[in-house]
Amino acid sequence: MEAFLVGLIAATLRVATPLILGTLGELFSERSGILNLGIEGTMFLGAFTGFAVAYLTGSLWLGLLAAVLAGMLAGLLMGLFTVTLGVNQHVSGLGITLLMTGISLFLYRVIFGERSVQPSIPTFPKVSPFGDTPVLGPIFEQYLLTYIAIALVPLVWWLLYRTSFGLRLRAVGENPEAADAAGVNVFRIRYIALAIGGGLMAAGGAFLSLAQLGSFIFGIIAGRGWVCIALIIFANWIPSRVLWGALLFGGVSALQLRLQATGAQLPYELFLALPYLVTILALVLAGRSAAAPAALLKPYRRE
Amino acid sequence: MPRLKIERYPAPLWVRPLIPVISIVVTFLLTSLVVLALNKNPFEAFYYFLIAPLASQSSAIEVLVKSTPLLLTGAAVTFAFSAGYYNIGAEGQLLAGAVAAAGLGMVLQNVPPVLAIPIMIVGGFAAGMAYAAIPALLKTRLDVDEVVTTLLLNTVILFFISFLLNGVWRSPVSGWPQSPEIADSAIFPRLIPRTRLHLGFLLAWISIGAVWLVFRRTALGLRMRAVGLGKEAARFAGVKVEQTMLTAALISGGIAGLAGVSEVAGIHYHLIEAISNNFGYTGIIVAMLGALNPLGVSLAALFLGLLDTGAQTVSRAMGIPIYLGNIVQSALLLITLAALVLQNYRIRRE
Amino acid sequence: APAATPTAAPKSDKLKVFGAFATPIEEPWDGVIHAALIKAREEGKIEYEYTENIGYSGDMERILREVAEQKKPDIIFGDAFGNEEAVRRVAKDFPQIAFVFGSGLGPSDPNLSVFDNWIHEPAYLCGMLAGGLTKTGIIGVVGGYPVPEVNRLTNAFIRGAKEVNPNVKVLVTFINSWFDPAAAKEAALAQIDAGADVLYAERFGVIEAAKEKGLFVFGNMSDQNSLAPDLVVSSPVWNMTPTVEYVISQVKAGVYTAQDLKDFSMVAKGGASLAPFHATESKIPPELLAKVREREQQIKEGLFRVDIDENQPQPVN
Amino acid sequence: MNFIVEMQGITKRFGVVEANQGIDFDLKPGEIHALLGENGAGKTTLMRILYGLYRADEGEIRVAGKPVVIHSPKDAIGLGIGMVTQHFTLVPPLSVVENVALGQEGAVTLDLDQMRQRVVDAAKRFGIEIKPDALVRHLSVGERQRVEILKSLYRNARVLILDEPTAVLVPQEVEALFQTLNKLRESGMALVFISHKLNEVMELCDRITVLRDGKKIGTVLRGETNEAELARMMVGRETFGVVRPAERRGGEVRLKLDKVNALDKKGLPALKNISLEVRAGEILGIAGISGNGQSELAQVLSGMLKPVSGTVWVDGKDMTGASPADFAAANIGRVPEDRHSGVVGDLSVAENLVLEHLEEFSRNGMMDYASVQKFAQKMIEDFQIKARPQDPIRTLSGGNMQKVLLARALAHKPRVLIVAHPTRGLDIGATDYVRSKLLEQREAGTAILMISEDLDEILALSDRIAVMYEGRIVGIVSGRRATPEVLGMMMSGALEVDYAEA
Ligand SMILES: Nc1ncnc2c1ncn2[C@@H]1O[C@H](COP(=O)(O)OP(=O)(O)OP(=O)(O)O)[C@@H](O)[C@H]1O
Ligand SMILES: Nc1ncnc2c1ncn2[C@@H]1O[C@H](COP(=O)(O)OP(=O)(O)OP(=O)(O)O)[C@@H](O)[C@H]1O
Ligand SMILES: [Mg+2]
Ligand SMILES: [Mg+2]
Repeated sequence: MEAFLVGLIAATLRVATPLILGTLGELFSERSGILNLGIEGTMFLGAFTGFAVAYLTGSLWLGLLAAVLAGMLAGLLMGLFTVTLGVNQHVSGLGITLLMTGISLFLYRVIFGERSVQPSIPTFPKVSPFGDTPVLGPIFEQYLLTYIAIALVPLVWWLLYRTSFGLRLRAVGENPEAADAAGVNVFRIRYIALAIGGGLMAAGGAFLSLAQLGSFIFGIIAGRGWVCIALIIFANWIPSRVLWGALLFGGVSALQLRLQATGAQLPYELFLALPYLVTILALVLAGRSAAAPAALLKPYRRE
Repeated sequence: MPRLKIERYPAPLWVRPLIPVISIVVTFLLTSLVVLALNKNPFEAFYYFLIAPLASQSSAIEVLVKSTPLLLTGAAVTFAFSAGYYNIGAEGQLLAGAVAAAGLGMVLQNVPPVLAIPIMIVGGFAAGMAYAAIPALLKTRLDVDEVVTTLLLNTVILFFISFLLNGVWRSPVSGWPQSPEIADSAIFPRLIPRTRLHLGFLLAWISIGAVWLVFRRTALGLRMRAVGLGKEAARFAGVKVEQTMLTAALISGGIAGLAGVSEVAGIHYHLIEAISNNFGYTGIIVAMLGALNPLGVSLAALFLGLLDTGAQTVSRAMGIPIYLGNIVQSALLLITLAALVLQNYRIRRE
Repeated sequence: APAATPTAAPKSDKLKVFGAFATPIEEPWDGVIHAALIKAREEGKIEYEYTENIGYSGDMERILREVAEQKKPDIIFGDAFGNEEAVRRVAKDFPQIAFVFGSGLGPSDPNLSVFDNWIHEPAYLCGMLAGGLTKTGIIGVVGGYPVPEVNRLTNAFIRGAKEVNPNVKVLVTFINSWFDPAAAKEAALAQIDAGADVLYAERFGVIEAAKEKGLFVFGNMSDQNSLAPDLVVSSPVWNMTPTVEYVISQVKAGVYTAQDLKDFSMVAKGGASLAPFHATESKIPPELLAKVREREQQIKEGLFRVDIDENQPQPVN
Repeated sequence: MNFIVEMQGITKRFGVVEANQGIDFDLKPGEIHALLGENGAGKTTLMRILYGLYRADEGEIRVAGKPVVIHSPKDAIGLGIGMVTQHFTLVPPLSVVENVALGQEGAVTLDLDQMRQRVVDAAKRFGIEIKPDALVRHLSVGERQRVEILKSLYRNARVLILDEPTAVLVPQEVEALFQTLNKLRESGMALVFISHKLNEVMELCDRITVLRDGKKIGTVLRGETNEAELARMMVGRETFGVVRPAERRGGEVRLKLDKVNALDKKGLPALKNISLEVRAGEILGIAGISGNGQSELAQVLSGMLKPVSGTVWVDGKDMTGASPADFAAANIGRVPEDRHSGVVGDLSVAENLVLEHLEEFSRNGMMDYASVQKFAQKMIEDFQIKARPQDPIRTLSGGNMQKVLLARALAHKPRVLIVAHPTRGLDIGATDYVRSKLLEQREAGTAILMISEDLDEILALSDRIAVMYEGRIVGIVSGRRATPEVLGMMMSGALEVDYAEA
C-alpha cells in the first residue's frame, strides 16, 4: 500500500508537470485578456522544436531554449491576430493550433524523413534530492523540469501580485481602457503576456519530448492543451490553484493506470472521464464566484 | 521616421467579394515559399489545392459531401453564438447524434425507410439536444460558464463512445472498435446516384435555411439576437433571456446532432470513435468566417470542404507531405480573418 | 487552363501500385506496409505512390475512387481498419484493380484480398524470453486498445511466458489511445512499481520507461533495438515483403484472386520474425536461448502452432 | 506667455461628421475654464484630443509655449495633462492604491507599503479623501471620481480635464467636488470643466468657452456674462423649461407597494419596508441622494430585481417578483436608470422599439417587418428622434436614445410608467422635450413614478414627492409644499415627515 501511494504521488507529479506549465502559460494569456486556444498547438510545437533542436545539436538545454523561443513566437503570432487586429479569439486560437501542429509535422517529416523506428535522444536525467531515503526518495526523484514547474507557481504569483508588470497585466485584463488611460501600453503588455504564456506552454510540450520520452511522437500532446483550458477555469485564474488543479487531474490519471496494474477491473472510460466531470462539478460549486478577467475575449482598440 | 497611423476607413462595398480572393493570393504567396523550398512548383500545388477538386464533376460532388457536416455544425454554432451562448460543444453534440443514429440504426431492422429515416433524424436531433441540455441548463440555471463545460463534455462523450465500442457495441464481425452496421433501411438515400452525396446534404441546407428563417423572419430570432447582442438590455425589455438562450442552445445541439446522424447514416453506416474529423470545432471556424450569417456560413463551409479535399489532392499528386495541407488551411483561415478586419482600416502616414 | 497538369507516367511494364493509409506512415502498422512497398520500388519491381493520413471520417472512399479512376493502378495496398465498408464498396466497383488491404475481416470476391500482422508467433517467443528473464516473476504488457490485433499478440506473449515460467504473473494495461506515449510510459512505470521487471511495448512510450529503470523490454512490429540497444531484447517483427511479392507475382501472372494473405505475414513464409538480439544476446541465459531457438525452428517448420486467442486478456494473468 | 495650454485651429472629423471645426482653446494656470455646449457640440472630442485619445486632423497644440504632438494618454501625462472621463477608467477588482499607482509604480518590483504610503500622502496633500485599501469595485460613484482625480494629480498633472463630472453626482458630492476643484485652482492648476449645467458653470468657473455644432461660439469671463447669455450662446434661444399645469389629485391607485424589502448586489439590505401608492394621473417623484435605494426600487419595479419580502400590486394584481417580461405584458412602461442598459446597441432603432411587445408584431412566431417599419417611422416622427429605423441604436446620441426608450415605454399607453433619471446627461432641448412628454402622459391619466436626483426636475414635475434615505421612505410631501431646503434635509436624513401629513 505504501509503495503504491509513493508510486502514485511520484507519478502524479510527473503527469501534472506539463499541465502546470501549460496552464500557467494560459494564465498569463488570459490574465491579459486573451483566451489562447492555440495552447494545444503551441505545446505540440514546443515538443517538436525541443526534440528537433536537441537531436540536431545534442544539447537538451538548447532544445528546451529553442522550444521556449518557438512558443514565444507562437504567442506573438497569436498577438498579431488578437491584439493588433482584434480578430475573434476563439477562431484565432484554433487557427494557431492548426498552424503550429501543421508546421511541426511538416518540419518533422522534412528533417527526419520517413522512418520505421522514430529517432530518440537521451532524456533529461532525474534528480533525487533525498537519494534512497524511503518514501521521500522515490517521491522526489523527479525531472528538474518538474521542480522548475512547481517553483514557477510562486514565481508567477510574485510576478502577478508583486511586480509592476503584474499589476499592469491584471489591469489590462480587467479594463484595458483604464490601463491605457493610466499610461500603460495595453498592446505591449498583451504581447509580452502572450509571449511568456506561449513560452511556458511550449516548455510543457518540451517536457514530454525531452524529459518524459526522449522522442517526438505524433500523439505526444494528446489533448493536454484542452485540459489546461479546463484547469485555468477550475483554478479561477489563481496561480496556487493551478498547482492543485493540475495535481488533482494528474492524480486521477495516474491512479487509473496504477489501479489497472494491480489487476483491478476498472471502467477505464469512467476513470478517464472523471477529471473532466470533477472539473464540471467544481465549476458548478464555484459557479457564480468564478472570476474571469473582465476583458477576456474583448479586443481592445483605441478609436 | 514618419509615423504610420491606422485609422478606421471601411472599404467600399465592391471590395468585400474580393476579400477571399485577396486572402487566397496572400496565402499562396506565403506558402509557396514552403513549396519552393521543397523544389516543387507552387502554381501546380495551388492548382491541386483549389481547382483540381472542382475540375471534375465527381470530385466537385465530393467537395459537397465533405462540406455537409461543416454546413451542419456551422449552422449549429451560428445558432448558439448569435444568441450569445458560446457553444464549443458542437463536437460532442455531433457525437451524441452519431451514437443515437448508430443505436437506432441497429434496432430499425425491417422498418421501412420512410419510417426509419425520419426516426433517425428525429432521434439524432433529440440526442444532440439532450447532450446540449446539460451545459445549457448549467448555464441558464446555475450560471456555469458554457465555454468550458461544452469543451469538457466533448471529451467525456468520446470516452463514452470508447466504452460502447470496446464493450457492448464492439462489432462482433471485425472485433474492431466499431458498432454493428445500421439497417439498410436506415441508410440515407443518395441524392445523386453513384455519388456519395446523401440526404444529409439536404438536411444541411435545410438547417442553413432555418438559420436564415429564424433570425430574419421570426420573433424568436429577434429575441435570440437581442440576447446575443445585449443580454441585460434584452432582459429589461421583457425578453426571457434564460429561456431564449436555452432554446438557442438546444436547437444548436440538435443541428449538431444531425451532423452526427448524417455521418453515420450517410457515410459510415456505423459508429467509430473517429467519426468526427473535428467537424464540431471546424464548425466554429465556419460560423465565424461566415460572420454568423447564413450566406457567409454556407460559403465558408463549402470553402473549407474544398480546402480539405484539396489538401489530400496536393499531397497525392505532388508527393508533398500531407501536412502542407494543414499549414495552407490554417494560414488561409488566419489570413482571411485578418483581411476581414483590415478591410475596415487604412494605413496613412501622419 | 490549368498551369500544370500531372504528367502522365511513362508507360512501362512495371506494375503501378498505390498505397492508401488511414494514418500518417509514422504509425508503425502502416509504416510496415509502406516500407515493404518502398523496398519493392527500390528493387525496381513496381512504380509506387501513396497517400497517408486519410483518417476515418469518410475520406477513404473518395480517395480510393479518385485514385482508381485517375491513376488506374494495378494494385492498391492499404489498411481497411475503421474503413472496411468504404474499401469494400470501392473494390467492388473496380474489379480490374487488385485491392490488398489490412483487415480484421475476410476477403471479398472478386478482388479484395486481406492481410494482417500475424506476429503472434514471434510475440510468443518474446513471451518465452520475458518469462525466462524476469527475476521478480512479474512481467508487463502495455497496449493501446483491446482490439483483436492487440489481444492476440498479448495472449501469445502471455502463453509464451507461461510455457517457460508457469508461475509468472503478467500484468496487462490498456491506455485506451493509439497515440499517447506519455500515458503509455506512465502505465509501464505503474507496472514496474507493481513489481514488473520485463515489459512488452505494444505502444510507444514503454521502452522509455524500461530505459529509465534499466529493465529488459520487447519492442513491437519492427526491430526497435536502436531505442535502447542494451535493453530491447527483441521485437516481434512484421515484414510485408512476402505478401507484397506474392501479390505482385499473382497480378503479373494474371491469376490474382481475392484471398486471405494471412500466411504471408507469418513466420513460416518470412512475414513475421523475431528481431535479432543485438547486444543483449550475451545477457540471455544459454538454456533459455536454446529453448527459444528450438521453438522458433518448430514454428518455421510448422511443427508448433501458436494459438490465436483474440479475447481480451485479464489485467493480471 | 502665461498660457499653459493653447489649442489652435483644431479640426476633427469622424467620417462626414465634423466634430470640431477649427477650434481655438487655451488655459491659464490657476483657472477653471468651462467648456459648455449641448449634446454633440464637440466638447468631449476636443478634450480627448488634448489627452491623446484622438488625433486632430488639423491644428496645433502648445503646452507651456512649446508645440507638442500627443499620441497617447501617456504623452499627455508626460506633459502634465490629466483627464477624468465621463465613464471612469478604473479597474474594479484592483484596490484604490493599485488604481492610482497603475502605470506609475516606479520600480520593477512593487513595494506595496511604500506604494500605499505615496498614494496616501498624495491624497492628503491635495485634500482628497480616499479609502486606500478598498477595492474600487466596492466604491460609490463619488468615491470613484475622487480616485480618478487623485490618479491624475498623482501623475503630477498641471492641467486637469473633467468631463461632465457632476452628471453622476448627488448634490452633497457636487459640493465636495467643487471644494476640491477650488483648492486645486488655488494651488495653481489649470482645470477644464465640461458641463451643460449653467448654474454650475456660473458658480465655479473663471472663463467659459461655448461650443455649438463643433464650432466655437466664444469665450467669456464669468464676471461679464450671465446665464441667459450663456444659454443663448449654447442653443440660440433664451427661455426654456416646462411649466407644470395646475396640481391635481390623481384617480384610482394603479401602483401599490407594501412593505417591500430587497437586497443590493452585495447582498445588503437596500430597500427597507417601502410602502407607497401612485394614482392614475399623478407623478410621484422619488428624490434622494444616489445610493439610497433608488436604483433597487427602479429594478424591483421593472422586474430586474426580486424583493425578498413585501408585495407589489399593479392595478390590484400581485406583481411581486414578476419578471421584466411580466411587467411588459402588464403594460407597465419602464425607462431605465442607465439608458445603455435598456437598449441593445447593435440592434436597430426599429428592433429596439418593438422588442418589448414582439407579440404585436408577429403572427405565429413570424415577424411582420412591414408593420415594424411603419411603427418605427411613426415613433420617430412622434418623438422627434433624429435617426432612421434601420440605424443601429448605439450610433444615436444620448438624447435620441432616451427618446427611443421613452417612445417604447409610452407607445402602448401604459397604465403605469416607471422612469429613472429621465433627463440625465441630456441637453436643454432634449430635457425640455422629455419633460413635456411626461406631463402629457400625466394628463392622459397614467400613473407615473419618477426617480430623479435633479431636484429642479423633481420640483418641476411631481405632484407628490417621496424622499428616500438609506433604503427607507423618510417622507412624502406634496409637490406644492415642497421646497429644496425641506427636501435637502430629508435627503440627508435630518428630517422625517409623517406620511399622513402629505
Ligand atoms: N468616436 C466617434 N465616432 C464617430 N463620431 C463621433 C465619435 N465621437 C464623437 N463623434 C461625433 O462627434 C460629435 C461631437 O461629439 P462629442 O462627444 O465631442 O460631443 P459632446 O459635446 O461631448 O456631447 P455630450 O454633451 O453629449 O457629451 C458628435 O456629433 C458625435 O456624433
Ligand atoms: N462608435 C461611435 N460611432 C458613431 N458615433 C458615436 C460612437 N461613439 C459615440 N458616438 C457619438 O458620440 C456622441 C456622444 O456619445 P456618448 O456616448 O458620449 O453619448 P452622450 O450623449 O454623452 O450620452 P451619455 O451621457 O450617456 O454618455 C453621440 O452623439 C454618439 O452618436
Ligand atoms: Mg461628451
Ligand atoms: Mg454626454
